[in-house]
Amino acid sequence: MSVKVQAEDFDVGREIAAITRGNLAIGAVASFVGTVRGANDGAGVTAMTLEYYPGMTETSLDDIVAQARRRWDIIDALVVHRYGRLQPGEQIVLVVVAGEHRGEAFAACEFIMDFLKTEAPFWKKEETPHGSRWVDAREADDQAAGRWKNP
Amino acid sequence: MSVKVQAEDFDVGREIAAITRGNLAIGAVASFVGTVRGANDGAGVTAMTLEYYPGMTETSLDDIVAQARRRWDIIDALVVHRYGRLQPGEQIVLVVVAGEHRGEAFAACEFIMDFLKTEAPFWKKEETPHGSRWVDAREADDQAAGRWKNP
Amino acid sequence: MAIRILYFAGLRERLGQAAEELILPVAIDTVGKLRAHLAARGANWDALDAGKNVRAAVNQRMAGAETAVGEGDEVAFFPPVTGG
Amino acid sequence: MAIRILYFAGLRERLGQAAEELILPVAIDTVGKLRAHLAARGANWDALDAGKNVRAAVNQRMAGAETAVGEGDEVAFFPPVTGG
Repeated sequence: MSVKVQAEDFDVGREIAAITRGNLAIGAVASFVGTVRGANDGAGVTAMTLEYYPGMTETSLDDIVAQARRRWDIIDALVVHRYGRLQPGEQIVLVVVAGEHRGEAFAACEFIMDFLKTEAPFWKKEETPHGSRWVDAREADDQAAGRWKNP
Repeated sequence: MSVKVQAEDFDVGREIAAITRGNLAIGAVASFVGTVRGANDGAGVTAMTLEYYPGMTETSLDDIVAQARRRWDIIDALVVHRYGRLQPGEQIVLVVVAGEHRGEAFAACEFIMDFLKTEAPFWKKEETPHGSRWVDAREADDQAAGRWKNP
Repeated sequence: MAIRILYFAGLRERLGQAAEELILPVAIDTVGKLRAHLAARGANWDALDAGKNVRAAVNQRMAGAETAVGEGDEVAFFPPVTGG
Repeated sequence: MAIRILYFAGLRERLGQAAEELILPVAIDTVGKLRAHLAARGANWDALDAGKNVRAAVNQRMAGAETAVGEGDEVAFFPPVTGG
């Protein structure tokens, strides 16, 4: 289990290989990569800056991964989230979950993303042709996280 | 949309980059990698050989991806499945689905895997210390695919 | 009526062949009748008996017992799939 | 009672500061009371009014209005999160 908050980009293939290497119990690896879109809420986005809360952000991600581990029978999980200024098309976040079979890996990966979106202290500021703006929290994200409360 | 059946290994990071490059509408990429486990049904697995039906297998994968596309609002999808002899720890299959938001990408990725497991003509033969054996179809896979029939 | 038949995986091994060209009697015009026709060869061909868990495809599309088989078709028989 | 307060994202920009050290009156012993205490500074500080959609953490754990605040604590205020 590992959580990284970093400015640098990540290599999905390398991260997956690092998790699966030497663990022959793993048969299924579900991943998610979030990227910067070139438009949002009807305006072009020329760049985005991600702010976070050093210390609390890592603790929060650790806690989300631990919840996923308690809930599903998974073998390993990784979260990498970038901060700083990113261009459209760049990678923002990576979640990788490895398990014996795919059902648990998919569910835990989506669970981690849904809670990361609503609980982990990150904030996005977009640069558009009309100026900069902080991104508003999405109602759809709260709903996505809420789903997991109904077993 | 692309489907490849090949003997060679694949690089997840490179495949994801190839899909997302130049398409700034994409904000979410869900992926799945299946790997050869070192044990199955209580026996050690020293190697595995994947057989397929050239022509029909590719058509079947194309059709599964097209179904996912009709069902969810996704931007692109890729399936890579290997054939031939593989060692434990090696990658077998890759499914990548890119969309604007993560809900659709996750659902379509899991749907493609569930139908690939039950409909695409591939057969696994395992080598164990006690000899070779063809892998039996799993009831759990039929159930996973059946789920998608209830809307 | 000439068709081509393909066998895959455990079925291919059990029957000892991957493919054959076959001239069919006119009466053998569905997948179900073809299976019975082949199973009647005896010995290992009982693997194609109607009760056995064998899947069929005609011209690379999944097929049922009632699916028509005709001149020039490619028919395939194989066990339930196990890829992924 | 000395505490440290951190402000993030849009709230940090609006208040024009990222952090401050503050000596609190003894009566200000919860997150809710601290918000009211800060909002009473007027001008942009109304962003911390009880009705505003601001999240709080005490010692890097999410906190509600009733969460206790005491000597040496690190309290943070920020907008709903938008990462991922």
